[in-house]
Amino acid sequence: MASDTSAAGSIPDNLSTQHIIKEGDQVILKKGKNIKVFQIKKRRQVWLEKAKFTLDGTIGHPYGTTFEVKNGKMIKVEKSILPEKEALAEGGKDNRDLLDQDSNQKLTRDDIEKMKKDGIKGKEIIDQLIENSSTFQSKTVFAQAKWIKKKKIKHLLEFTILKPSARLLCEMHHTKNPSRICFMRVDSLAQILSRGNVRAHSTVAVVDTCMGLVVGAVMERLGGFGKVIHFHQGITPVRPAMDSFDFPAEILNNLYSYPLDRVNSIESDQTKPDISSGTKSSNGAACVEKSPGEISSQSFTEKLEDVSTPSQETGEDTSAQGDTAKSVDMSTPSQETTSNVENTEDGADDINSQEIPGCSENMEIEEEDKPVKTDMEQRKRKGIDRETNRQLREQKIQEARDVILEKNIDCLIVACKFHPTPIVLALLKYVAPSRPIVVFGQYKEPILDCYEYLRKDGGMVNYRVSEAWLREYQVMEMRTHPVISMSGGGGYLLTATTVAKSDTPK
Amino acid sequence: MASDTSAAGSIPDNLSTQHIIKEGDQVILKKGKNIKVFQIKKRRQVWLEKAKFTLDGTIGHPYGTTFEVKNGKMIKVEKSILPEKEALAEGGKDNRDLLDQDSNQKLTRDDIEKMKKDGIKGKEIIDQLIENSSTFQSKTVFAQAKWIKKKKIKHLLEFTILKPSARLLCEMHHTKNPSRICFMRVDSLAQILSRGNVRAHSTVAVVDTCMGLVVGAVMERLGGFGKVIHFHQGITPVRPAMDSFDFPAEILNNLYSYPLDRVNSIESDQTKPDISSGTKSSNGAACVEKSPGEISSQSFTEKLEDVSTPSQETGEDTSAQGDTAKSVDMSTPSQETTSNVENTEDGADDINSQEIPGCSENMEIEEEDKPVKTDMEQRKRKGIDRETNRQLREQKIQEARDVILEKNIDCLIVACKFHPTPIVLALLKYVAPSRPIVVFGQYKEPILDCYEYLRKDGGMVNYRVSEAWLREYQVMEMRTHPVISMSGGGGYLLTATTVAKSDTPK
Amino acid sequence: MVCYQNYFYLPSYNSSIFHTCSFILNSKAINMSFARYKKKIEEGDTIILYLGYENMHAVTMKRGQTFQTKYGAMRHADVIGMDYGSKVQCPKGYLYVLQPTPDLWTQNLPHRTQILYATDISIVTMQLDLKPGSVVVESGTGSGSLSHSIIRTIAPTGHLHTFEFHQQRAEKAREEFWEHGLKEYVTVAHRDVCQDGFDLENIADAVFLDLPRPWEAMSSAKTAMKVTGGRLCSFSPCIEQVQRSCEYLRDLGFEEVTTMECLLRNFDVRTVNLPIVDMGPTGHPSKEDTSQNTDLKQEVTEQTTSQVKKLKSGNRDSTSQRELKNVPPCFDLIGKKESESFFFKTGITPTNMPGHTGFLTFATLYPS
Amino acid sequence: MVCYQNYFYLPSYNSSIFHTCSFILNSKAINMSFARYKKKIEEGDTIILYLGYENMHAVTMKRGQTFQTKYGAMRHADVIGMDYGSKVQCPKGYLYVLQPTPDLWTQNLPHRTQILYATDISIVTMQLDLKPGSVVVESGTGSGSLSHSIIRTIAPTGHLHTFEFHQQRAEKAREEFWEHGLKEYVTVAHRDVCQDGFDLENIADAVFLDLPRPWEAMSSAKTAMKVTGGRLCSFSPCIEQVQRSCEYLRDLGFEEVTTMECLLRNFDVRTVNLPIVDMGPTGHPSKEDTSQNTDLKQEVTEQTTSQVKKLKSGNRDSTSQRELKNVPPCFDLIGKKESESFFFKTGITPTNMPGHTGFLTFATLYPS
Repeated sequence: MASDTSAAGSIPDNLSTQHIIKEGDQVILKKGKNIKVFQIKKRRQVWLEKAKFTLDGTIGHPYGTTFEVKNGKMIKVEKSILPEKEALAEGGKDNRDLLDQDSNQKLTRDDIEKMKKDGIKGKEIIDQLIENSSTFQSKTVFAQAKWIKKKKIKHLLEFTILKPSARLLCEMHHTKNPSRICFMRVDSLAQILSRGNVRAHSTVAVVDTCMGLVVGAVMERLGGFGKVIHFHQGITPVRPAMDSFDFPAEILNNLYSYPLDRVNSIESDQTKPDISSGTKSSNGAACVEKSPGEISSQSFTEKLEDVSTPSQETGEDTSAQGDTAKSVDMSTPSQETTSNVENTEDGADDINSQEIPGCSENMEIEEEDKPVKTDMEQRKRKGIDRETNRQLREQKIQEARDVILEKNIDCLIVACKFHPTPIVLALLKYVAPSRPIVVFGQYKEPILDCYEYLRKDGGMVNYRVSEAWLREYQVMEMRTHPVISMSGGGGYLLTATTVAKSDTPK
Repeated sequence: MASDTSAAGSIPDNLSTQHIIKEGDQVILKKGKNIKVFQIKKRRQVWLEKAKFTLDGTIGHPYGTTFEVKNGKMIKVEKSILPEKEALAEGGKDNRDLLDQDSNQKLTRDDIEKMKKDGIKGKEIIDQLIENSSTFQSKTVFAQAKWIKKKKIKHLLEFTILKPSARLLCEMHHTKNPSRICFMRVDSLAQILSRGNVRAHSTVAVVDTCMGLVVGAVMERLGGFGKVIHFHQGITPVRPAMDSFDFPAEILNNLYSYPLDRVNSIESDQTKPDISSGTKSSNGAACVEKSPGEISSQSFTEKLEDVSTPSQETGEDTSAQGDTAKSVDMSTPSQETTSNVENTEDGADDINSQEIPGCSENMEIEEEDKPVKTDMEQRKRKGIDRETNRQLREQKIQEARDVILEKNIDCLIVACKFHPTPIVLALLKYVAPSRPIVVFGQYKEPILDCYEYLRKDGGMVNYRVSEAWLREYQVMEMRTHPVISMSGGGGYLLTATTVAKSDTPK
Repeated sequence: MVCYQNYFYLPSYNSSIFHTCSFILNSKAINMSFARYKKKIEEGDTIILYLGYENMHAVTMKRGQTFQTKYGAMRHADVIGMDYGSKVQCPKGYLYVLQPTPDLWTQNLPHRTQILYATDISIVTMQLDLKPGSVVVESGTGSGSLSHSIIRTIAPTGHLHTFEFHQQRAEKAREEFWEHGLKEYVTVAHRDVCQDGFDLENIADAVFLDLPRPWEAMSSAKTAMKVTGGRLCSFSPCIEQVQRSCEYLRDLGFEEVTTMECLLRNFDVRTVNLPIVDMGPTGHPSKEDTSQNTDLKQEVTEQTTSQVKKLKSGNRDSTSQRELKNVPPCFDLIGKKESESFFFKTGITPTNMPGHTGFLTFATLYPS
Repeated sequence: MVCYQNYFYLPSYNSSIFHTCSFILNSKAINMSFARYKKKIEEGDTIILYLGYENMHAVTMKRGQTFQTKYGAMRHADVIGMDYGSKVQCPKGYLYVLQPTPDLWTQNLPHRTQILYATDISIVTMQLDLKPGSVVVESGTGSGSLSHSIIRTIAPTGHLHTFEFHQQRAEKAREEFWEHGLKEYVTVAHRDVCQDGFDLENIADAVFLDLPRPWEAMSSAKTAMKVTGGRLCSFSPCIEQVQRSCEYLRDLGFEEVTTMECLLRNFDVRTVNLPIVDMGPTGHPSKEDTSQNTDLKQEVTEQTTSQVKKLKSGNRDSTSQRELKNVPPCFDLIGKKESESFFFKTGITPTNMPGHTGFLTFATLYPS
């Protein structure tokens, strides 16, 4: 067949280098809903799903390959064509004769652990489990399938290696540490990008305290065309989620950073000395005093500055949001807290981080030896002294400032843990007319407040305040239904379109 | 088979008198989602779905019978066993060859109207429509079925006559005038009753400005056992929705009424003269001044008092809620209102009331000649002078007061257009310990406020603030999916359980 | 497998298995804590110990017994005689003793099967038009979660006929109804209604089906319904059951066949302290600023630099006092803004909530 | 019926039907208002007239033409040369001229079929991992709603191959892409892919199917996908299509087959004035009142009697001034309570909203 455009790719771009797993790559290990980023590093042990193994075996294989852990190594899995279809034993009719007992399974937990240590494959373990189950044969066919699926998830250590993407990274962080990304669900991120009309050749301003996830997603959509200005908290931007995207240098070159605490002085000309750190930490201290939940992220930033050890994935962080929210509402602590919701959240987070004990360890590994790609990394090289660092930073800030002062920003995205209203009001004037702005928030009230102030401020049309509702379905023969557990909320969005403010009519 | 209990009804209670449609009954006419209450009155014309007809033909038939309008009369429809299955013509494969045209139907609107006036049955009209459609044969089978269904709904004047119930009346009011029942969706009413543990032998206090719908639903659940105290606005209770239930006198005897403007003086002993009307109307006036949307309901009450013509079903009322909500938020009226949501509501209401032009007329008919059942009706009899009326009312109020002062209310339900917090705080002390309270509201914020004050006040446990989400499905072969249009909100609920407040431990 | 087709009506059972049962029942006093509200806790009452939100226990009172809570031991004897709703001091905290309602029971009952929860129960009760006097047929009984609510609503003049194909469960349910003082409102049968039908004719106002193959019971359900008609509900977790059920119901002449789902989202009411970012000192604004509303921005940021130190020592009251003077002049209706924080109340939505319980299919049988 | 299997690539078509087409196209200037942001409106640009929320029109600028709005006539010539985002005064009101985005186009495009709306489009774009450089295959083109968004995201280095079995629609879509300056990013084919396949091999990163029988195109879709794998999405309004699609996808070796639905609930932000009821004068409280918090009640009600008359004349400002003094002493964070009203901001949920658009089924093809 014919194709007349250059980009249509009629050349079957077979396994070009970018599709092959290489040492140094940031990769995603995916097992069902469990997603985790690692850097490929030879002979380095990683911990995941209670197993310890190296990733060496994945090198040279294409992305999208599935591996099984065997004897601490990653072995490629040869897939059968029908992975979901199982040969099921003849099942019972219903469960009327099943009696509740604890001893339906003859294999003990120790037996299973021993098999795993002996390097027995997951498939064989499951066969053993079936053989040793006294109730399996009398289960219905569907119950059998469900049972096998459950056991597979539990005992089969199979991981698919994928290239990081906005979708996968958002899902990962939303599962593992939602409070760090303001509980931004993947459909909210999708809407931010679409309603913000993020596309190549745009200049996008992003206020992001979501670990740089939104910055990364925007850069993915720009594909190296256009500019991103990251308005960040603190002296230097911290965006581990963006780092996981593994962007090449040519894409990173489009990224500018501007500190939030210098927004009010964008218009003033002088290149100030870096006194803002003083302001910043007093602000931080006030934060800490009033909301203990902020401590972790604050101390995290400071740690980065002083110790240069970005071990940001500590378990305590996951409950930060919960603590913030709880701060005031403790009037009757003993008997009644109605804290179920928040507690559930925290509980879930804790379980997650406990289940994967290698979490912080691995992230550390991953960060430490990353090739010199991000400006954050560059600063860490020991040879560069602090003053050079500061000057370099200042120069970059001035570059960002020049872009901002063109007042031709194509899209403003605010997705941060701060109250959005003052931020939006401060940055709006740098956005060109007839452009979208998008404000994301975990709570509804600040979004309503922002809407009210923008309406008063004028200069925009086509406002919309919305909340999305995302539902997944299990689609299986005779078992099709919405998934039993769903997310209660993915955040709130305000979008609007700028117009020329003082334009003379006609 | 055997049954050992008296109530198990092994006597097949065939068509006992209560199952037969009689003159004077309040009945529901149901055509799909269109539900309307009428009183059966011989030779009285009713207007519905653009048709004018008498209900005489329904008398003597059992409830649940379906009738078709023919020549202005109700004729019983003999149902086929398979009402939903249609013999469909051979259909086309898909719509690739259909061109968009206006002239696919050869019959004009006038032709159809003429056929209807000539008394031609709906079934025949639809056959004519099929014959005169140039595209019907090339539609797919499913498109044909959909088309026929649409035409049936439009042209077949078939109504099923049903006994009023809380479910049907709530659905009716929620469709026709949701603002009058605080946008209470049927699932919210269901939850109010369940979470309030409303059951026989209970004493239930209901603050209801929802036309008495909640009072009626509670009385249905008490079934004549127990007591209901209706805390109402104004001097006398107005509850047309409750009147539609057509309760027999023995059930109405359990209903007590107490004016909200005397709640603060429940504990004080004296039987005051009825000066509260002064206070009330000044309160009313303030309301009117501040929110134009309140005018209609206020004037409605006054009309009742002065003119005794309860024509409360006027079209204008349906937009009352919308107006209230819009009152302040008009800063930039010309270009931007974001009023789509509210406008849609109003629009929908308007369409509804326009579609059924007989709406107010019929309700008037219905109210005017109702047999002497409710105290409201009794007062209207011309022979009774105002002073007797007042004394009678006062005596009833004192009876209600006696019930309240027992401080043994089993359930408090607040479902009204007022801010719930002061009301709940004022009435809580009359509720026995270990009893549920239920606060319903159209808006979330007052419910949160009420929760906060109750938490401060103490004396309760097991709080829950919730919102429900109701979704209907279309289940048809190859066309199963959630219904395309859904309700965006059914209201918010706060529930809690009272405990003994100053109980000495152990 | 053999299916027991016998009926075991409570007053007349005498098979050996029920001797055991009777023995258990006799060892406990029959109480009325479920049937009506009462003031005081009596021996034999099943009560709800409320320790906290979703931290409750259903306990049947028996002198001499002790219940262990996270606040320490609670002797039944100490509680018997107390008013319902009382606060009970335990060694390490306090709890409340509540009278059970069907809702509380549903939250605390021993699970023998998947159960229907409160939201679905409320919809079923409403959509089946249940009220005192209704005669209801239910299958299966399961753990009795819905049954308790049905009985609550149809008592004292209605009756529930409930069917369960699992013998243990039928017996256990019967025992519970007895213990809860509900025996006169309910008949429990151990029976496979799909195979053997309900064997009831023209007595039911409403039928509820929670079966894996509900269509197998629908014809018999129709027979059980009153000649004056009635309502039917079928609860199914998956859409395939719904599809087939709707088809069967229509074929059987049921009308108004509708399927719905209801999910409850709980809000955790919290005060949130959202930090207001420090955007630094204002420089000399170089150009015209067309925005009319820079008041707010300036207000916020200027306060920041001057008041940071005060804030550290200030307690809530002095802060909010000062706040009243410095508040932006606009008529603000959401929360409270201080120099560095926006305080507001919000209803936090749960990270995870039940996304599906089941589809509820309702249908009306009109008199033929 | 005959299905045209020819491809009509824009640069090379020469059948008679496309002469008409070319004629139309040539009569209009080709503009870039869709491809990139620009400052000024030029002749030939398609622009969005914004009259109010959900009251917009897409109009292609042509000197000499006039567009009628509810605010009166607007001459195109007056608008050409203006900046995008400008306010335009019409005889009876004003409007804004906006540059189109795919989102705005979706809201204002001429419907030739059911279309995908913004929320689903955003999910599809994200879940298919689209970005500049992606090669996408789409069927059917329909009204081009999704197509515009796909092109927006994959430009300037990607390409969309879109297929439509309805000839008129294929031509119209092609014409629109041309007019919108997007021709280099898209190839429109009139073709029944269910019958004849895509005839593409190993070029696509992503495939989107919106077909009544999507499974008929799935095998060919797999062939079209790159050997390095990719993502597929199938949009289906009903569950039966989803059930069959999932089965086919799994049989074809697709993995991570997931189905989801996303609904957007818009909030109408309003200030609500909820009346506070008058509960009458307080009598002599007879007994001990154990509540610690009667302040509020008394405050509210006592204000009522004394201040009713003042309120009638008081405007907002004087009211809120007084309010600051009489406000209950507690630290209130929701709205503002006056003697007779509780004012607060709320997001009103719509009475009716879209309850279903379609199910989105996604699947991954991993390299084999």
